[in-house]
Amino acid sequence: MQVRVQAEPFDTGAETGAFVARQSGAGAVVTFTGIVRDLPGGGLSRMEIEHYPGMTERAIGEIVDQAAARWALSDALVIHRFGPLRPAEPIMMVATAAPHRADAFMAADFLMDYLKSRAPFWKKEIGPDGAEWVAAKDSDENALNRW
Amino acid sequence: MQVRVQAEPFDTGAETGAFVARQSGAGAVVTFTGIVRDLPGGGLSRMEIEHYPGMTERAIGEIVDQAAARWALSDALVIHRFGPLRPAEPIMMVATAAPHRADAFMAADFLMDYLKSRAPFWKKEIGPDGAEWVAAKDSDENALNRW
Amino acid sequence: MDVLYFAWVRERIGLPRERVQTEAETVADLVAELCAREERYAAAFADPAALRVALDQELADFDAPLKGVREVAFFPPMTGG
Amino acid sequence: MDVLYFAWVRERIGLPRERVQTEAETVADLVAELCAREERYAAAFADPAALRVALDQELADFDAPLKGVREVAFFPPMTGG
Repeated sequence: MQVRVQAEPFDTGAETGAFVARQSGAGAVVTFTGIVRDLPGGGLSRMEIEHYPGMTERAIGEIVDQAAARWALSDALVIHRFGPLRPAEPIMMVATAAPHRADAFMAADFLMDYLKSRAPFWKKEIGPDGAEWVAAKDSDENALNRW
Repeated sequence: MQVRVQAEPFDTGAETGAFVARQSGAGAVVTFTGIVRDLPGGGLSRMEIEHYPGMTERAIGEIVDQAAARWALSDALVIHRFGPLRPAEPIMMVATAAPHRADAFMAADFLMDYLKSRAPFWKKEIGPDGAEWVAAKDSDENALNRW
Repeated sequence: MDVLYFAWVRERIGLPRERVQTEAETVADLVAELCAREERYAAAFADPAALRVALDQELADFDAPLKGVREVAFFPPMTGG
Repeated sequence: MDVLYFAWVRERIGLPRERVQTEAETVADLVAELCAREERYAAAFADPAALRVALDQELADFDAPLKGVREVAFFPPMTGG
């Protein structure tokens, strides 16, 4: 299990390739990559992600532990960036490996729902009308009730 | 949308990187990679995948069309190998891109369930006790009822 | 019409495809005709519940009509992915 | 104790962290104390339902006791992922 919180960009392809290559015994790998989207009307100049150093790593670690306790995972990876990001850049990724596909899928889906609403990150969008904090969605909070 | 049925190995990392890079407007990319697992007691020397040329591409295309009709996908990729494969080699991969994560996750999960039981591939395992066709699992057929 | 066999159906019958002259009206009729021909067909088709059939590359049922069909394929349940 | 602020809570209060001397027994008591200090705190804490709190880096409720806590953090609902 590996958790990385970093300002530096990461290469989704290289991370996925390395993750698949280091598995032994896994029959299934699922990855999720979150990407900076432009504003609905366009013109996003950048996204700024703030986080809570110390708590971030701890919160993600606890979420990964929960996933590992609930599903037969052979490995998991979480990478999450902070600081300034440009449109179309990857924000974060999750990878899960398991003997069977259902575990890999459910664990990745669970990790995303919890990272979204329980890991201390806050997104701010800087566009043509200035800077605005992204509001949490009820649908994201409600998604936690699935688990 | 892209479907490739091929004997040649593919590089999951490179495919994932290229898929993420070619998205515009997607906020979420999900990938699934299926990997050749060893036999429970070990000793798998290779897996042979037989398929039905012509029907394979058509069946996968129809499954991808169904996924695109049900979820807000901006892109999808399916790669499936046939012929001889070694343990730990990727057998196939699926990638989905969507504005939001729920669509990307559900479409990838759906694609996997249908590819597993409705695309004309058959796996044979060659191990210490000879060659054996992999039996379809009831759980795989039942998984289709989820959709 | 062309009749194709895959996986262990192919192995039991001993060939991947053949051209069959038939007046069979349905898939089930064709299966009965083939089984009557030789023991290896009877062995391959012994348990129809373990088999799937495609007509012109689309999955079909055993009671589907063969009229107009050019290619029939028999195989075990798929195990892709 | 150390009190930390993130995102728009930090912006409204105008600083990322400060050391606070307090006898407050619960998070809610601490919030009331801060609000009484200056308008910018009252503005930041105007809608407690829009806020989250962590005690020593674990999410907590506003009625949680502060005894033994070294670090309190206030922030809006998270928007990671």
